[in-house]
Amino acid sequence: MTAKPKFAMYWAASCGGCEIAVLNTHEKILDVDANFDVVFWPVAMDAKYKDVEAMEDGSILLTLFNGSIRNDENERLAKLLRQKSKLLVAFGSCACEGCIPGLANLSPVGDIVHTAFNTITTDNPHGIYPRTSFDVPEGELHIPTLAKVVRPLEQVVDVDYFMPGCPPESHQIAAVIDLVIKVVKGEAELPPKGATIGVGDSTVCDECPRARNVKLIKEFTRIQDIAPVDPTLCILEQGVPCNGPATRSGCNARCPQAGAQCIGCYGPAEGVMDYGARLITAFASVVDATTPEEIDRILDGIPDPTGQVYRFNLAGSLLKANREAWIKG
Amino acid sequence: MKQYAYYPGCSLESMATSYNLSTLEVAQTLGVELKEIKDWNCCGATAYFPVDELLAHTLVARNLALAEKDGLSDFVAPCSACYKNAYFTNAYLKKDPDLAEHINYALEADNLHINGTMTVRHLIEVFIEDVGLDEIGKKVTHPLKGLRVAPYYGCQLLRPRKENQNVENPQFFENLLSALGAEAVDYPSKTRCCGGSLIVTNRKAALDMVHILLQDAVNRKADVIATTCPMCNVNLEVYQNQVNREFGTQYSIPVMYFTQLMGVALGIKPAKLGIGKEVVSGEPALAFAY
Amino acid sequence: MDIEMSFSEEIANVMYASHGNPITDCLQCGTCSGTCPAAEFMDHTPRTIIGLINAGYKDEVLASNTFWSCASCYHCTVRCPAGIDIADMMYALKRYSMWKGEHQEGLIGPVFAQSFVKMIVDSGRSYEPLLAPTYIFKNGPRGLVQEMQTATGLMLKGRLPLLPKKIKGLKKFRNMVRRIIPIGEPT
Amino acid sequence: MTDNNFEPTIIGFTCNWCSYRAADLAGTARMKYAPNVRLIRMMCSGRLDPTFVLRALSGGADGVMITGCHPGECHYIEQNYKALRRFHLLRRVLAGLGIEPERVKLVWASAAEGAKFAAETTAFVEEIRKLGPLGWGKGEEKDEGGRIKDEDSSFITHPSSFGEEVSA
Amino acid sequence: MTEKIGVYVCHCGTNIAGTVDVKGVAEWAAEHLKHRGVVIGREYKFMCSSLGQELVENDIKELGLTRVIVAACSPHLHEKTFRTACKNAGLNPYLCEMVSIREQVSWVHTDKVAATEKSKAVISGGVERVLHNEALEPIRVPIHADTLVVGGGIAGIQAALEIADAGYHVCLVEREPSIGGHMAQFDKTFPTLDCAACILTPKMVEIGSHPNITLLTWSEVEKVDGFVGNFTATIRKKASYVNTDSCTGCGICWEKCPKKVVDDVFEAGLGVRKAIYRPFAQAVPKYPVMDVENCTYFKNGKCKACQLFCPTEPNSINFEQKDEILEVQAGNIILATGYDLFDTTRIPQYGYGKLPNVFTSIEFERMCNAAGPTEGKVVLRDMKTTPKSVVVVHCVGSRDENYNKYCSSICCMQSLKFAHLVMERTGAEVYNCYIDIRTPAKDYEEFYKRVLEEGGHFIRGKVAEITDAARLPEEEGKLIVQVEDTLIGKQRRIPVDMVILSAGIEPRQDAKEVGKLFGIACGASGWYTEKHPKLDPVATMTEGIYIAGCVQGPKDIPASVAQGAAAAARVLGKIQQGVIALEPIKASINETQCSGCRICNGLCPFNAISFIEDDKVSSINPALCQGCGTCVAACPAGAISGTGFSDAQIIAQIDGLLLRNLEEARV
Ligand SMILES: Cc1cc2nc3c(=O)[nH]c(=O)nc-3n(C[C@H](O)[C@H](O)[C@H](O)COP(=O)(O)OP(=O)(O)OC[C@H]3O[C@@H](n4cnc5c(N)ncnc54)[C@H](O)[C@@H]3O)c2cc1C
Ligand SMILES: Cc1cc2nc3c(=O)[nH]c(=O)nc-3n(C[C@H](O)[C@H](O)[C@H](O)COP(=O)(O)OP(=O)(O)OC[C@H]3O[C@@H](n4cnc5c(N)ncnc54)[C@H](O)[C@@H]3O)c2cc1C
Ligand code: SF4
Ligand code: SF4
Ligand code: SF4
Ligand code: SF4
Ligand code: SF4
Ligand code: SF4
Ligand code: SF4
Ligand code: SF4
Repeated sequence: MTAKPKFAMYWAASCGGCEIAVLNTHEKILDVDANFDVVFWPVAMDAKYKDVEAMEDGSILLTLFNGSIRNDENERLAKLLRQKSKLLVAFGSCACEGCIPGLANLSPVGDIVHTAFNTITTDNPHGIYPRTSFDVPEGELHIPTLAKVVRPLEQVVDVDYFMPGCPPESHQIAAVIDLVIKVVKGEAELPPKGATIGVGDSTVCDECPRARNVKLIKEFTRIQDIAPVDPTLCILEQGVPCNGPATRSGCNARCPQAGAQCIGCYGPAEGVMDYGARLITAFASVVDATTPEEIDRILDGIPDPTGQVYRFNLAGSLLKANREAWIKG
Repeated sequence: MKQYAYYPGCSLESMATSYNLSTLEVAQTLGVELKEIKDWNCCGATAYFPVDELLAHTLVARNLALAEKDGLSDFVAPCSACYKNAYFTNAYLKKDPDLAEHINYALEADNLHINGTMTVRHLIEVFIEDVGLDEIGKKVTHPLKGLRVAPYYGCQLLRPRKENQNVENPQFFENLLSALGAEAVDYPSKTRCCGGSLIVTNRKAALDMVHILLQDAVNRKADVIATTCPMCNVNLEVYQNQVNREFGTQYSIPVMYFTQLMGVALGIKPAKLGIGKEVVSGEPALAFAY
Repeated sequence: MDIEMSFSEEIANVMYASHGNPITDCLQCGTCSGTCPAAEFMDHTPRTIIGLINAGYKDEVLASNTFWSCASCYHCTVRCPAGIDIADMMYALKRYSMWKGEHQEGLIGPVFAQSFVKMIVDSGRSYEPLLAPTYIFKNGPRGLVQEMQTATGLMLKGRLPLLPKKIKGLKKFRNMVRRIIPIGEPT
Repeated sequence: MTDNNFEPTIIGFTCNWCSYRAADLAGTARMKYAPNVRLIRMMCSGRLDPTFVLRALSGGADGVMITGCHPGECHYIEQNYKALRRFHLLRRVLAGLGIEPERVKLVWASAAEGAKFAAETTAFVEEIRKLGPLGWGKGEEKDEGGRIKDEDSSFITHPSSFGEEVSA
Repeated sequence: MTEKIGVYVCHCGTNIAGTVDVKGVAEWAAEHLKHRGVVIGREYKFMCSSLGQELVENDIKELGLTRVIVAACSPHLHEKTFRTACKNAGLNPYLCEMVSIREQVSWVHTDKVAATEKSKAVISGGVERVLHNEALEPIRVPIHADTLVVGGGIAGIQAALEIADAGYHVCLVEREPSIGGHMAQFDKTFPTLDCAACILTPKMVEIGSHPNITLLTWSEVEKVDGFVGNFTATIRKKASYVNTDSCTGCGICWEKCPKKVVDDVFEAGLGVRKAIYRPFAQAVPKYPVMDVENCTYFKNGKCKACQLFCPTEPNSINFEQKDEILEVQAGNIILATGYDLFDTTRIPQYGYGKLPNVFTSIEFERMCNAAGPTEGKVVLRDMKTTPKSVVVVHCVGSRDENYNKYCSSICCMQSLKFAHLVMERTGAEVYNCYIDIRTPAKDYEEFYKRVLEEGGHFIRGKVAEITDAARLPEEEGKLIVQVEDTLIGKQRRIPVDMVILSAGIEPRQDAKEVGKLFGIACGASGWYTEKHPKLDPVATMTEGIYIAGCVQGPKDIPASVAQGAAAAARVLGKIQQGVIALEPIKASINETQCSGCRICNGLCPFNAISFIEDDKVSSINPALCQGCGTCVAACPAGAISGTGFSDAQIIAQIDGLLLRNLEEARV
């Protein structure tokens, strides 16, 4: 019997939901164990960075990298795992496009540190801030230092595949694992490099069962402010900005099915360069007005347009960050 | 019950006391609560604008600001000239932040500030729009049956154009008169100017203008001319003598405030409406109401 | 750029800015003059005045009694097919001529306007008997007699108050006015 | 910050039927305007995808000028209204990203308004000059792998404004 | 495959070379854009000359160029020239792009360095864009030989006859019971004063009997599907309750009908008709229609006099008739739905509707018509008194910010005609109050002169008001017209017996909705927008839809006829071609990627986008798409792409303009 191919998974700047989603594949997780040799997965087993460093380049077949690049440790590991892996998958929204951690790009990193260590919610009477290096008798200690902006994996290293979702749906993860196992067995071929996997071809509306018509919106509002909500009619048509039309399908329209608007975690559709731009144009297209005043009145119904269109994508967008964060960092 | 910021204007304290009296009486009968603005100032009628436009707007704005300070939002003027001034200053303030800034700077010296929350209307509009003709009709106890009234709108009530108003052939005054049971005369000069602002500065022109108004009313066999403005009223009434002298005519047609006619129809005692203070007595025309 | 301002631009500038004041759009159609109830008493009709302004005849315009004869009835304004606020323009001309101190001899208008404003600035209210002396003699002796008769009649009917009124917060009121026009320092 | 030597780079989107022709007309009439604007011809202002604006801004442009036919005069009937709606929402999003919304300007110019086109262009260049450089182009230089270079991801160590540790 | 791009920079004499270092630019392109595929950078004195074009052609053949950039004047001038040159050399013309360095660089800038640098950027943008251009072929669609004409006024009549005479079939749809339009209401027509009926009736009769014309009166178009070459119109033929197969138009039914109705349409309210009626004697077709709103039988179930007296066998009155829905195929459509008269009650100071002897222009036309309600006599509202003095008011509702800003262009001449007719028929004094007299066509000024010679009075001044309030004894019982006579600077009051308001003309009240049916737009004043106001006044932005007559703007009969004929000529040209080549600048939807969100569905003004319910995807009809690109920019799923204006092309051009292509090699 030949040696099992090696598998790794790493958690950079993210919430950990992606790891849970992998475990949520239930018995599928046994297939991973059966088919792979898990060499590095800090959340599940003990391993040292130096063990990885010692591995031969390209010796890991598959690495699922979740989380975005927030600090130098994230970046170091990204580069290390790239070097050691044949297939590096940006796993989950954070790795693909920055996700919620990416919203930190709305503020300069100095402000973020300041908020964390010196506002009324923090008990820090002497105004003490952490240092990134500190001399102790044993030598110099380092803690990771923050980069000026959060970056998705692709902005740091070459990525083979992208698997969006916050987190990716377990059935999609299972499908991808199945596929890789088949490839290993020579029963299937890998998709072309750079592909987005574990997703549908279209956008969330494609999987959304709600009925839709030509849309003419005179008033944008929040879902809690409409009563009663029509459970069968497109949410956007009811005046609630739903990100479904611009968001990659694959989740089975979870949110709209559950009665809430899509907030966009699966990211842009194939070939789309900037997710926010697509939503701007989608929402603006259904605004039913021709005068600047009336247009403004209707748009006032979207109180935080930037957050609305970039909740999951800011770091991966064309502009990547707020100007202040970008220039000053 | 809604309160209105009542701006009587200078004339209602002097030449037009009967307008003030009848206004307050009628308002009370109709349940319209008029709250006089405290320590209001003269709005300048038409005489400010030739001197300084900004000052003119500021003086008007002071009254609006006082009303705002009282927590009121409906500004009511019985004088058409005051109404026109207040209406436009208010409108300009709302659409021109520059002007608002200038004016607020001046108002500050009087501890006042204006936010532009006011709606400005003429008294007759308030009666018609807020009380309603049906309601007024229901309260009429002494219909003015057979009384031929020339409804004189004058100019400042209508012009310059306020929103989409019909400025050439409005009908609301006629409708009010009908509700009172009177017969509204088709009065050709109802929106023609009476020359009020010229009576001091160009007497000859003003008398000519008054003459035409009287002539049209008499030709149309009106028993009385009804007005919505103290200036028009004084011009048409007090100067009849001078017109007669100038043009060799014999006009003697009573001129009454629309509120006086309303009062009579609502059964209010003539004396309470200031009837009797006219130079050309209205009593013969209103005889049936006594 | 030091291009001299044309007379029509000068006048447009003294008109309330938000109207746009397109006085150069005048078609010379005569609707304003055909409408004007005071036209007969003007030496130039309103249309002619606009024509003179646009042609730059400043002296003729300032010497004219037209704008002092305007009754501010706005009838011309609402009818003008070019959207010109002619009545407002008449006010602008009054202001302009008082500002330049140039107007026809013997007119009551300028004197009246000034004394009226003075009175209001002094008291906050207007009062007819106080105004009378400033202009009453301009109408000649016959006018004076007529005026006295009219006034007496009103007095008898209780329609002329004997004393002028003043507003209460006069000092602050005057401070407010001071922020707009010079009326002398507070004493 | 006003840099006197700062020459803004501006991308202009013009519609084939009106504003591009207005630009042509400005040329035929030899009107002069600032050379900082580089034009792209589209069939209609309705073609304007916000992506284009973001791409221009993130790629080194300091401002973007969008031009189309006057409301009611669109060659395709009403598509410029759609451009107007997008423009309004886009500006809101840009403001949220800390970018002065004035960096994106919408101008209606008919094919006859060469003078307007020239004047608006020059005025816009001056407005952008006042705002200063946007500063996005540089940050995106890529290394061979199409990634941001290391030196750009300047790591934070000790911002001078941070408090020093106080020994207990 | 590696692309080979040729860059050609034109001197345009000194037009470009005077401000731009042309040689430097060409060399720069060859060197610095080499890695982008530029294999040659040339400069030439006059690129558009035949030698310049040969340069391009030879390079294509000899160097095997696969893309071409010409940096010269505006593409609006010479894009076609260079694309044709490419085509001649065997290169798909859409692989050639022009960039403007004349109109947009050398002519508008003075700083040579800046102009040269900008030229480089512009060329770089062009190079990046052309790399993404696709080889395209024009779309060819066949043309259905039938034509639909909507509106049977003089413009529509003319258009229908021209096409029918050329041997092609026409379907003419008219809303009223008869064709003829406004012209049928007139008595005389300016400037020659021919009798309207004498010149119009023969044409109407020809329409009625032409073998190539299907006439559908009392009908309206409800829906239009399809596109140029292949429209399908859904037409509602309203029930007339008269069986036209048997009806002979004898007139007994309307003679016997007991119900009189004021005729507000044809007689402008001056005359009456019956509940079953034919609007006028020369009507085409000759059959009456029943007005169910007013018919006694439809109202209370009794009467049927018409049926009782109808002499035909079988009886021609059919109370059971229903509206018919017809479908008509057509390759082209001409809209000639005309105008409405300005509603003079909107100007209360002119007293129309209140002062009886104030008349509108159309009322006066009917009064002058020998077949009209007064049999051609000019009389006051009492229908008997002859006026002794008349004022004709010009520009009523026209040239006025408060109403219509435009000049209605016909009312000056029509007012002169009225002055003439009044004088001819009554000998009354006539005053024309005008702002300007506009007589800009052949023999029009001569007509003005004639009216002056006949003794017409002319007062230059827009009428301020009309009143019946007399001030002087001579004004008693008269209408007083108050106006400034601007030539003498005096306000005048002219007492007269009668006033005629020369009302302006307005777009049809439903013009906007009707326009929408056909996918065409109204301009600011409400008239339909032509493709080009001077050079293509009868075509519209929608291929295959033409406009003629007053729908396009105010005009008189000669101009309406000219446009009717012009529209017909355009249509005949199309029919002769048999097929039409459409620019391949089109949008299309990738069905797999489309989620059916329907965001794009409301965006296309040409109704090119439809939703396929079964597949839950949207789809674009390429023949209807005009290529504006709005939907491409709108699709949130990125499912719509455009040929000739793709995202890739524009993004690449942006990058190129910003010179982002210089640092790295990405070919
Ligand atoms: C008072 C007056 C006098 C004039 N005198 C003269 C003159 O002497 N000489 C001169 O040259 N010009 C004159 N004109 C101008 C002349 O009337 C127009 O130039 C001419 O009639 C325009 O013809 P048309 O076919 O464009 O429109 P119209 O005559 O208005 O015809 C349009 C037709 O379309 C029909 N229609 C409308 N909507 C629909 C629809 N949705 N579906 C189907 N059918 C529809 C209408 O019923 C009508 O039959 C005069 C105009 C006026 C107002
Ligand atoms: C100063 C001026 C400014 C104008 N501006 C405008 C404007 O801004 N907008 C507008 O709409 N209109 C304008 N016009 C009107 C416009 O010029 C005409 O409407 C238009 O040019 C008419 O075109 P045409 O083809 O009928 O005649 P023309 O332009 O005169 O063309 C006739 C052609 O026939 C040739 N020719 C003559 N006799 C013979 C022959 N026997 N054999 C062979 N060839 C012959 C001539 O050489 C000429 O090339 C303007 C006119 C003038 C005078
Ligand atoms: S609810 Fe949201 S996801 Fe569903 S159809 Fe509407 S926009 Fe699309
Ligand atoms: S009405 Fe208007 S356009 Fe006509 S003359 Fe007077 S100002 Fe000029
Ligand atoms: S506002 Fe003056 S100019 Fe105009 S009509 Fe009235 S009086 Fe005449
Ligand atoms: S459709 Fe309008 S905005 Fe678009 S190109 Fe045409 S004219 Fe310009
Ligand atoms: S049935 Fe109707 S149409 Fe026939 S005659 Fe009677 S009223 Fe006239
Ligand atoms: S044609 Fe004559 S009457 Fe008609 S709007 Fe034009 S100028 Fe006035
Ligand atoms: S906008 Fe795009 S995804 Fe939505 S229906 Fe249209 S083509 Fe399909
Ligand atoms: S590109 Fe324009 S014309 Fe074509 S389908 Fe889209 S919106 Fe319609």
